[in-house]
Amino acid sequence: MKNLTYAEALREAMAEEMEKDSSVFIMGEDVGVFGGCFGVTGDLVQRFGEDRVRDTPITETAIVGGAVGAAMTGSRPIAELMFASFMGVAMDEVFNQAAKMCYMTGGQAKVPMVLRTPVGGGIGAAAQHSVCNESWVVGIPGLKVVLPSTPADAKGLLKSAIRDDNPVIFFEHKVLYETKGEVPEEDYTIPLGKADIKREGDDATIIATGMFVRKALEAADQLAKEGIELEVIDPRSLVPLDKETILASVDKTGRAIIATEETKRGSFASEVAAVISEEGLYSLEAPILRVCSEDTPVPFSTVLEQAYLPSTEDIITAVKSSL
Amino acid sequence: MKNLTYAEALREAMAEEMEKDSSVFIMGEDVGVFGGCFGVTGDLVQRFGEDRVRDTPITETAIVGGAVGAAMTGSRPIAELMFASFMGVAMDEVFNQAAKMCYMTGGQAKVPMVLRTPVGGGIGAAAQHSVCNESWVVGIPGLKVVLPSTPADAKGLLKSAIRDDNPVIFFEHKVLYETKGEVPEEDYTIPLGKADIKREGDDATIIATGMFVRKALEAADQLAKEGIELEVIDPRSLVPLDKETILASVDKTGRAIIATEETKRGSFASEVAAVISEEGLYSLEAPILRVCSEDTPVPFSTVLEQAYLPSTEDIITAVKSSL
Amino acid sequence: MKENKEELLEMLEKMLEIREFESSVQQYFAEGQIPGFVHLYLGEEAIAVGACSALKEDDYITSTHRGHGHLLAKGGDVKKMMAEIFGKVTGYNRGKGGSMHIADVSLGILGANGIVGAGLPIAAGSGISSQINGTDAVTVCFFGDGASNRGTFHETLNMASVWNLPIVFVCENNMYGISMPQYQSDGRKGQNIKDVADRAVGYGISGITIDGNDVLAVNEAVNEAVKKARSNGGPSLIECKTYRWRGHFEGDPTNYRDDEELEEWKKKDPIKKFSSFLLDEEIITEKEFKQIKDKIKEKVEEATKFAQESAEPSPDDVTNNVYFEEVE
Amino acid sequence: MKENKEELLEMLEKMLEIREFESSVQQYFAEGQIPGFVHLYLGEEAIAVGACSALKEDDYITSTHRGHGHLLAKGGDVKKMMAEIFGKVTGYNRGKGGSMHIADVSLGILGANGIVGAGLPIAAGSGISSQINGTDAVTVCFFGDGASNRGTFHETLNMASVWNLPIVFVCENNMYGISMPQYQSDGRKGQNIKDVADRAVGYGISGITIDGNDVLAVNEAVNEAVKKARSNGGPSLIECKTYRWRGHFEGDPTNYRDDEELEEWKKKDPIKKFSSFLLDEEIITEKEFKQIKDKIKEKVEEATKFAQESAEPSPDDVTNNVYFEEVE
Ligand SMILES: Cc1ncc(C[n+]2csc(CCOP(=O)(O)OP(=O)(O)O)c2C)c(N)n1
Ligand SMILES: Cc1ncc(C[n+]2csc(CCOP(=O)(O)OP(=O)(O)O)c2C)c(N)n1
Ligand SMILES: [Mg+2]
Ligand SMILES: [Mg+2]
Repeated sequence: MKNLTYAEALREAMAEEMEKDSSVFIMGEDVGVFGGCFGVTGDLVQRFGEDRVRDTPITETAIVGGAVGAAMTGSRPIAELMFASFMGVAMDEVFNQAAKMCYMTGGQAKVPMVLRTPVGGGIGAAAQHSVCNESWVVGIPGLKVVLPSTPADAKGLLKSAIRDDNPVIFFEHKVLYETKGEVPEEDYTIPLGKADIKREGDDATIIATGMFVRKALEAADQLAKEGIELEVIDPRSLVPLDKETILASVDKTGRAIIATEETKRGSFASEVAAVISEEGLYSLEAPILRVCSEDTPVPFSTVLEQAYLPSTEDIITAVKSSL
Repeated sequence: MKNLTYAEALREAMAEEMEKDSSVFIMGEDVGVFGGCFGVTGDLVQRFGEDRVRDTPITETAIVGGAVGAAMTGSRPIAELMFASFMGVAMDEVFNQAAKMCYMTGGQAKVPMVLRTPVGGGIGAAAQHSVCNESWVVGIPGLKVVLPSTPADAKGLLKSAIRDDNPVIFFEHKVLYETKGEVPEEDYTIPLGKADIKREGDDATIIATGMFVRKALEAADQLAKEGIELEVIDPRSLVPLDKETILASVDKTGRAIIATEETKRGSFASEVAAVISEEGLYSLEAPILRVCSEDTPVPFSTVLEQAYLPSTEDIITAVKSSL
Repeated sequence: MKENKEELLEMLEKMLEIREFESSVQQYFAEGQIPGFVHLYLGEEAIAVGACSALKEDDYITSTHRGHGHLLAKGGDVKKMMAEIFGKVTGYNRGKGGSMHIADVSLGILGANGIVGAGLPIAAGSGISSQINGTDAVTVCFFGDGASNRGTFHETLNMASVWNLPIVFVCENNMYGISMPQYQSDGRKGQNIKDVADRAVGYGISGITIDGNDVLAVNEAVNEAVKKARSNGGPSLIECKTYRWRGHFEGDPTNYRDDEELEEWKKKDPIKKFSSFLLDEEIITEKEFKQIKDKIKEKVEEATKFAQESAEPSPDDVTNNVYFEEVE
Repeated sequence: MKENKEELLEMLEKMLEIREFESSVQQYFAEGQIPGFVHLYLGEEAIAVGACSALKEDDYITSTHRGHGHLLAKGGDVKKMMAEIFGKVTGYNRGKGGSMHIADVSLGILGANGIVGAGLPIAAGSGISSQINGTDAVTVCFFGDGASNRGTFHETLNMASVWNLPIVFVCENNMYGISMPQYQSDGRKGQNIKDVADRAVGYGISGITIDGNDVLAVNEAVNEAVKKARSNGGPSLIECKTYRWRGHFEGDPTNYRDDEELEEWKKKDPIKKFSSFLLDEEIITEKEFKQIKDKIKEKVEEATKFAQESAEPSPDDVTNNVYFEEVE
């Protein structure tokens, strides 16, 4: 094991795949000499050259559409969107091109591309740079959607995403970039579609993603002191979703709380709630609760942003109300 | 009362508001002499001139962004996107500009714009012209979202939308355009945020939108013959959502089935399920079921498209399985 | 330029094939045998054929909603195309795509596209692949005058220029985007310039405007641009002036244009122009010409029959192909 | 051109105000008093001031992520701006927007914007409003060289041209979009043309390139374009060459450019240039100059103090203003 940051783990995943497969390349804004807005691509341009680590103009539509075309013709692009908040600029390319190409062509076209992009608030970046828009892509058939919460998951999932023959939206959380964790020395991948039980417990199930896995684990630590044992499930890949693991846990605990940073209405959290209420209703002993951000744009002031974001305390309150 | 098609009712709403308020104008592709791709704007250009019924180039980004700017500066634009499937092209303008402008500016900016656009399959228009993407906007704080199912609702809701001081995404269903219904003679509006109980019943609640209100009513007719009485609720405005009406009905019937044309995962139907499972769980006597389209892009062939779309029969099956 | 008879005849055949194909689609659509939307290429045949005749099999094209012509010109199979348009399981896309989404990835046909202007970034992508994978494949990117007003046009031409991508941008200026004139001095217009090719200046690439109804002119211009692209000379923009004979889609009342305008353009029929040339120059005889036409007619009839007689997809197929599966 | 002393002094004051304001923001950001991202306008003051001095109060501007200068030049209140940047409830946006979203709609300031290129379509909208509501308001739309590669640039200039909208597009070419050079003959570049103004050709509008560090040149050019727009002459594009003195955002290591380049540009300091002119021409005295500087310094210090001492928003405010409410 080695100790890496989430950002370093992501960089390692890209470097290893680029070394193995010459058709893998990176493109995005300031991914070259600048090293990426959050430093994720770092020195890759020095290692792999400007042809394979391509600085683009400010041109998200062409970046994502270009990745689709490159993926259809024998390359494996890793496109970076500097912020997930900018996905609207390239949404047609995500939705009508990347996601549908295989289906529309009756299975002819293969679109092995990864779209890496950071979500999340907590750094005062305000309304247009802080969104968690997982729900936009979770509902789009043809995409896979990933959001890792630890360096080890980040690396293993990104390698799987790069090797996958389908378009993968790979969300990263800004605040996690500098967090550290143990990462295996050897070559490994983590399959898309397999949830990870980050902590076992019998009293209630928390399904949490990204930053909120950390907050859920904090909540679990605190509740453990009161004798309440949370089971914390990190789906890791939102699509495909590991329903089995989630439903089995809810069946065991009888309680489901979904904690994500998204605004609540129309969220991935809503989807998980819908799945449980459809396929696991008889397991439930209490309402399914969503602990999510307020249904507002992300405010700038630190005070407001903290009021906007759910806290560990909010998770604890939700758990207690459901017991 | 007069008998109008859904398209005619929409046109009347626009004409009446344009007559009353000179700051209301229309822009979109082929909304002028062509009369709109589905004939909704019809003869409005002859009545109001090219300045107020503006044919645009193929330029969705500028249409929606232009509507935002016009709305911020004293106009009341009605922008038409020829198909809701094209919303990805203008998604940044919907998401980062229209929806957030009021909040980001601390309440200074008012954005009274309507974005009219048709959703839905059933006409063989295939993957890039048939989507129901309500879920994209339902989750965006700052937007209101409407989807009428009858000519009378269409007219009354569109008039409210035009008068509203906030951005309203006004979905229309293509297949409904030519359907007829009774529309009041006098000036009237229907408030956004008020569901309509389209049929009362005690045995199960169907929450249905757009085309699926018709299918739910068909299902109700058929089930009535077997003595099963459905309550059919049409939210009409998806945001704000009339939770009270929905929860009261579910409390009465103990059963909730949500029928929409969207692909199931991450849909508005999921959101309704989440709301019920959070706020109405103890009313439930059976799992919440979503009757939605298959989680695939919309296929072209008629056979496949029919397999993709849920049918009246699917609603009946769902109801029966929940009884 | 294509010089030898064989090549010239091939071009003529392709043009006739497109003409015949589209006329059949027109007919069967009117009869209700074809669902959805169809956008016909009648009157514009010289562009697809002139351009694709400059390409090798492993070159790429991206196409549009008005794509039948491009696909046939790049070598698309008439039967599989017709079957797809009829929504049959034997179609290129197993009936899942239809007219607006036909593709043959193995022939470098990266698909018709229902989103105006969406083919441009995809063309950037195949251009990038040529660089990443070190091949000499060139991409011809077809798009309309209307599409040239979309942001994708701008972003793609810019990207292609700064990265020197091997792409030939072929703008089919058929004077309208649905009801919107590309240019007119007074009144509604899609853009305030007469020639779309003027936009090339903004990207530092070459841009020319040619007669899109002259297959030899198109072929010559595209040929040169392809050569340049293949030898690392970067992208070019070629605007081909033409006219669509039919409405925007079948069913369009065309209340936005004059019949006279159409009649004027029909006089410039690209097939008549080319066949007259071939006959005048005695490269072919009237008899040969008739033989070719008959052969093509038969070919398209067979394709139609094939489409009509093919099976519908099975309803169970609806959930296949959402994700890619390697087929052995 | 501005001729009388009063107007010239106003411009000088505004430039100094921006310089002082930005220097303070730089300092307080470094000290950790300001959260989030800030993008400073240091070195580019002549553009905002030259352009906004050509406007009336009811004219509109749209701005960018690097917006402080534009807003101040259009008359934005120093206190409310600083308070907003500090995230205080007394700020323009009640602390909800921050540096990237400051607006004063009552002054026609349609907002800074965090999305590069997003201001352009909004400017089209205010241009449309002038036509719909029959006012003579003109919109100045500021954007960067990097933004000119986005689709919004293309779609907006095209729309503005075909509808003859009263807009002046002011491109601030400060040579970089973050780390990407706008142009260089070899290597990475945002675009393959030296002058962004060349793009005007593609829309059939006039485009000129001027010295963006010369406030009088900017004012003259924008003035003329505003006059034209106001008298129904349609939009223009004015490219102003300049340079940002600081990194892209505070904290940027600027590993993509040379110190010498910065030093060269610092010699072209727009304020030094303008003040030297005013001193040389004896329009102002050294003493007056110093008085102005002192006054501005005090003004900004007061604003900072106001910002620092203002209250934080209440956490309960988080859910307000999602929808518009008329305030009596
Ligand atoms: C993004 C987008 N906007 C609008 C449409 C609707 N639409 C389909 S074809 C068309 C006109 C296209 O004009 P042009 O590019 O000139 O091609 P042509 O039809 O003339 O061949 C329009 C507006 C679309 N499919 N996609
Ligand atoms: C659509 C979009 N893409 C990328 C970014 C990230 N970003 C912020 S500023 C910037 C550079 C802008 O360059 P330019 O337009 O030249 O303005 P400058 O910063 O030089 O003033 C980038 C890439 C963004 N905010 N929005
Ligand atoms: Mg056209
Ligand atoms: Mg710049």
